[in-house]
Amino acid sequence: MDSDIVMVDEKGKRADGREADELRPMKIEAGVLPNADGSAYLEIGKNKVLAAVYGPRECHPRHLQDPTKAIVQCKYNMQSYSVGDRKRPGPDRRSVEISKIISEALESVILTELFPRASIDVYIEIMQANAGTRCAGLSAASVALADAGIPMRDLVPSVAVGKADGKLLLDLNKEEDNFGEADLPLAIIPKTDEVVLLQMDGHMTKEEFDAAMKMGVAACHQIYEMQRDALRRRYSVTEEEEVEE
Amino acid sequence: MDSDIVMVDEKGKRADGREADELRPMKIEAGVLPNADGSAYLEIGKNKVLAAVYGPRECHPRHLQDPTKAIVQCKYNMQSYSVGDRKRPGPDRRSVEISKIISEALESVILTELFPRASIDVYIEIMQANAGTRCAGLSAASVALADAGIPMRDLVPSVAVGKADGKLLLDLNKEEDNFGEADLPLAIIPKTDEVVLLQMDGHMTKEEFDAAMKMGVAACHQIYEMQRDALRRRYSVTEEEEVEE
Amino acid sequence: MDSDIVMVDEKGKRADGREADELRPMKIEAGVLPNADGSAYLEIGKNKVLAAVYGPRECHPRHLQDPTKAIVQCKYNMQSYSVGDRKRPGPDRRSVEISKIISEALESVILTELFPRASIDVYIEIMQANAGTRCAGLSAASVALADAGIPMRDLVPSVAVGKADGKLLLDLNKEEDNFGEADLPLAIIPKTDEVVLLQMDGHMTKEEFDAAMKMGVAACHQIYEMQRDALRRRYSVTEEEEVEE
Amino acid sequence: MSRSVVSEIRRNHINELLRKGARMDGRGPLDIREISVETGVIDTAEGSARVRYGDTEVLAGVKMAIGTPFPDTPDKGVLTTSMELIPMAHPDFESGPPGGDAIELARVVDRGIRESGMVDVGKLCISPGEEVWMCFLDIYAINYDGNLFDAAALALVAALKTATVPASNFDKGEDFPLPITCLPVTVTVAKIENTLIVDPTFDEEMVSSARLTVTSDENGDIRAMQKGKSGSFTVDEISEIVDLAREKGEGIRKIIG
Amino acid sequence: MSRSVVSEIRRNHINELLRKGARMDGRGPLDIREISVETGVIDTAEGSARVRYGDTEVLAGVKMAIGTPFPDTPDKGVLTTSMELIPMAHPDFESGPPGGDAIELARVVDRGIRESGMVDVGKLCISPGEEVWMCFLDIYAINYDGNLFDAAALALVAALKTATVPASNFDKGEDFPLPITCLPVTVTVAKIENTLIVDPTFDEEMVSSARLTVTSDENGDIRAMQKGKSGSFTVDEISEIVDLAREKGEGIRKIIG
Amino acid sequence: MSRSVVSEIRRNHINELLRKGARMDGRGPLDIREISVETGVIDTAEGSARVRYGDTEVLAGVKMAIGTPFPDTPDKGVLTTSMELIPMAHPDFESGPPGGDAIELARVVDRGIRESGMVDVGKLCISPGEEVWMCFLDIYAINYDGNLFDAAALALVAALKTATVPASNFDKGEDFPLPITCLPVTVTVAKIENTLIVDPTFDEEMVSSARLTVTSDENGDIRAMQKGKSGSFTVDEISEIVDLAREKGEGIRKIIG
Repeated sequence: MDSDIVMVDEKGKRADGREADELRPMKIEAGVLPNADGSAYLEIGKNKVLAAVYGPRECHPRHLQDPTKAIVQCKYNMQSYSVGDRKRPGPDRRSVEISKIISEALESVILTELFPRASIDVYIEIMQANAGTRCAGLSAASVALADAGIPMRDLVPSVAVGKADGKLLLDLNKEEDNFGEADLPLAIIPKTDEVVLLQMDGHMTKEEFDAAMKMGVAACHQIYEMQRDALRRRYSVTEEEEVEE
Repeated sequence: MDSDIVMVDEKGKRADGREADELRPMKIEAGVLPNADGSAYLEIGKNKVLAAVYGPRECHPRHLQDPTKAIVQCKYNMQSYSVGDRKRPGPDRRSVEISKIISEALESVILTELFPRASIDVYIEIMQANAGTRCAGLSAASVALADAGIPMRDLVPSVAVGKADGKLLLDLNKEEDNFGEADLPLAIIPKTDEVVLLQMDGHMTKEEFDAAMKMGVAACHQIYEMQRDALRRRYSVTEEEEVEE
Repeated sequence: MDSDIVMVDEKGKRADGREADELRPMKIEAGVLPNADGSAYLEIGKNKVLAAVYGPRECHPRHLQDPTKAIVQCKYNMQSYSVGDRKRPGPDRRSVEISKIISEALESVILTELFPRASIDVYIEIMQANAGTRCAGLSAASVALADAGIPMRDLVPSVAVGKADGKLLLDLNKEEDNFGEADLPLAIIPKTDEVVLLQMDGHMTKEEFDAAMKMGVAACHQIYEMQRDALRRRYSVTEEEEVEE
Repeated sequence: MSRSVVSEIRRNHINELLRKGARMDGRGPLDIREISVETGVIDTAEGSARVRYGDTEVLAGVKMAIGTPFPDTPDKGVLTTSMELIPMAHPDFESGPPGGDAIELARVVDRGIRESGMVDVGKLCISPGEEVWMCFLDIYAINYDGNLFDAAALALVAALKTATVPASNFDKGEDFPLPITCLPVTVTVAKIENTLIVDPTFDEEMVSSARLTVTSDENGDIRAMQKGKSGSFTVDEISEIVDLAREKGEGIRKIIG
Repeated sequence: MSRSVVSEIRRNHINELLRKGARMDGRGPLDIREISVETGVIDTAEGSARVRYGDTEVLAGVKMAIGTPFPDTPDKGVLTTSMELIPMAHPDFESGPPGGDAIELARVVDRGIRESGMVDVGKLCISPGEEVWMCFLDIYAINYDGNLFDAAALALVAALKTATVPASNFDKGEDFPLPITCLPVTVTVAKIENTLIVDPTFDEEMVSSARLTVTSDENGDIRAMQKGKSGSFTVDEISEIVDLAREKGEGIRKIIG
Repeated sequence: MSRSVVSEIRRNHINELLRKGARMDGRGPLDIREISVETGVIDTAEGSARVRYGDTEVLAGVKMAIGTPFPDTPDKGVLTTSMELIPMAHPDFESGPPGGDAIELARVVDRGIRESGMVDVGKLCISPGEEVWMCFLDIYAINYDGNLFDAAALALVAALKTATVPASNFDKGEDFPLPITCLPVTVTVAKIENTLIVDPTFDEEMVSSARLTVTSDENGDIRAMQKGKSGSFTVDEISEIVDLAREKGEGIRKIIG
């Protein structure tokens, strides 16, 4: 809000050199953890995120079991050193909320009815945070679910659209976010463009909102390609390994 | 204890105009909450109290079940804004003790042996507090139990007798309580005058104590009438409603 | 580490008059608590310790049950007034660790396979602490187990060997411990000299370590005699009582 | 909010009615239940309100005290929002610290207040870096029959709007009204099969696949949103919901305006 | 104190004996078990006592430190009482934070001390509003065979009576005895069928329908009371119990006097 | 680390192999798995390292802030070590506060660092009694396949060795490297039947009867030890393990040296 801070220069470039609708550099690797049934490592900008999936397995505690379908339990956790001031270990209100909305978003694509009474447990660890960790975590988690062989309707790419300096900017980094005027994280099912996660805070007109949704959906499709690449690489590596044996 | 504070004037009147043995203005309404099996709202002086009853229902957690009778579980809770300095949400040692003695007092009149293994859950919420909330809560709770149709031997009216300025005063308000020398909350079964709740702290001679008990028992009978009126009103209203349909 | 503090004088005597390899005065009494299945009271120097055993009994919580053997659950607890600055009641990280290693040491001698699914619960209360409470607690606990009639391969005497002023000193008291350079608590099975508890912190050369182990094992045998005396006294008293009846 | 299951018969009934544009309680899909707002109900609070949306009832209270500001906002008062789903309000609610549902509710309501700048926290500074007003915004669900988001948000907005800063109690001059800049209003829309309905009841929430909560201001601008449940919305549906929320919000604002 | 059940046979036996005025351990209804009091048992505490009522055994310790007073009593020391029902003391006691029974015990014992003014907290002020003595009064049940109220109260009174304020440890002048004004004594009476008994054992507590705990002072005045359990007393029974408590209290006071 | 049970067949296989001096993964009894150490992996930490012992993977990060020293060490910085066994790392690990295993791990790793004097805490004093550097040493198990003790200790040592004190962020002059005096290395030996093996895998831990963890310094002196599990060691075995730990430790020290 401080007018001395310029988020976008006269040529439309952001401080880190990106265009308004450009994602930060991104990297996804599937199958990085030996113990988990599925896993993924994701970097976007300075965010570093691990996701692991265990399940379908026995639901614990039992009273949460659903006789008609599997439940999806996501735990989003920020590691203590992932942020500027050390974060006290353990869940806080923010991480409880994020875990809940990520669980709901993932449940929307998992064929949970195939596994009555089971639990599908998704763990997201934020090793290094730089704005956009819930979207990064969700994008990684859906790759980890695919890596675990959990039957899904589709992957779930996720990204946030921000507003700073009165302009819509894709995928804010921390510096931009600190001076941003609005933030709109979303996640979609790419095959149908259905929205499965959506939050907003800040200040947007209806017109800005509609434009932001458009920008976000388009970027999700880009992330979707990277998610699929990661799984293809994982799959081909596995094949090679199997051939070698 | 400060001698400048006068609790009772030369004519025997208290600062709020009451006689020594006079209750604060009181109002009880039964059946105020749609979801609960029974409920009551009670005001006495500046106290505002809600009581709700759920049950008899399955006892949870199970290890508390009694195969010979229902258990009575009361939770007394002060809402955060009900007192001068904001109260942190959640149970503290005081509310744990009060919940326990109210549960015991209510259990004395409920025909618990009719509902083996069940739980009768009583919730008391103090919306606004001005001395005497435990008695107000218990008086409200027994009306809520009756409203829920729980079989009982009798209602349980409750009030505190205090001592201030060396005099016994019924139903102290907060200002009196702050300078009081003793407080004696009690509750009775009016049909038999049995005492089912009794506490005391402060300083009383045996003679004062005996007189205080007498004053308290008499006042309980007054409250009993108001409890019964509330239930009569509730019942007649319901009848009218049923006739209208 | 302060060179003005002299731990051992020119004649090899310690400030409290002990030789380097001398235990503090020690006293053990078995069967001191009526309710527990077995119990013991132990004093060593200024330490005062109670140990009680309940079991074998039903294991609670159930998910800890082992179908092949009893589990041994020890809770070591420092009472709030047992130390210089009041200790907050309840378990802290230190007591959790100590409870764990004492449980393991006791499990090594108990014939747990005789009691599948059961729990053997050992409670150690430190009433007064003056360095060496974990060893005192373990020594007392094994007497309490024997008093409870739990089948065991042997008792488990325990003591710590310290290093202060560059010298190995048996069974440090608090003053010595405050200026000590190393501490090595251990516990053995006297019949075979097997080591079942061992910790060390500080700084020791390999030679010092080997010598310290030797000193500790020898002292454990002394404690073993006192443990057996306590049980003999307990047994003979009981016999006398029975004769008297 | 999770343990209850609506019977298959009731579910079918709700669905069939909605296909004809009707609801169990006689409302049309886009109708809001009767709203009642009472303010100043708690003498011990600096501001308070009791709000009913049909059988859903919520109590909100504002308490204020003096405290130290956060280091990164040394000249601003502090807002802290909590929501309790007390077991009195519904057979499914249990005693204990707030669970996921209560935390989400508190955070969504809080964002609506905070992001709209409703409370001018800059005017709640007493001495920069040292003393500011701390505002504790506590909400209790008293009876739950769906749509706690909107009832809680409205109760809190009404409590804040009528709150007084108790400066004289703390020897900080005269009491003054809590400085308010605008009135954000929250509207929740649920999706049942392919129908959007406003202000869902408990049974409707159970049957619905997704929910979208939108907070808008006097200008019709959006201040906060939260999608919930494991169903999805199309982008068009979302745009439609936002318009609905802005329109319905204007009506609700008049009640407390 | 809640899980245990006394067998029907034992219950009948207790009842039958009492109808003849007798008790399992040979006492008459109004007899107290042998009481033993040892003080100064914990060197690390400022005051301590180990008290036995028959097989019931309790340990109390007083620790003191310097802290800030409560704002509303700036010139008074602070008393904080806790009670732990450690699992060592009884097969029904479990590890974990204090439950309802332990909290009630601590609060009732605390009220007896506090309301009698036993500790002259006005003399525990070092610097008004800044530094006062904090007294932590911690009680541990070591073996539980009924009537923890009286044993805990007596242990704490004995520990306080023999406590020393450790002023020299904190560079606040010389140590001095904790200032004591009186000796409140607590007596508990239980009701089994229609008989009142003093100092109930565990089995008697299980069989009894109600309990009344009364704390009285040297003048025979009442300082605190607490009725417990789901049974009732008549007004006459209560008056009788109060007289009993005052009379029995005098005898107990002599033990620690 | 407690719920898992290794099948009887696997147990027998491990035992039989070991009697022939072999292990499931081809190692000899005294061989350590391939170790990899990456430092500086977390930009937001003052120091960090990711360490793998075969499939066991651990992440350690150091965060620093200014705080007040403990009263008894007014001129020394403060070290606080925590270890989290996050459920990502193993199917047996559960969410929630650290249990006994995690607490023991953190305390043993902490003692190795603390007792060796690795971090010169005397150089972390800013103003005696008032301001010192607080070092939060946080370790996360990422994938657990046995021997977390050694992996966690090595990750933390590597993170500390490469850590920078962020003085400039706090206006306390220029950043400087965390003052390090030595490199303690931790080696764990497990006992299966009567064979000692170094660096046990998860399956080997399950089958083993006892474990001894030894931290030694550059001079081959012992700085910390911890025996674990309900089996026993002879005095001779312990002496042998200490020698092994000193020897293996030297090799590991070279990796991070």
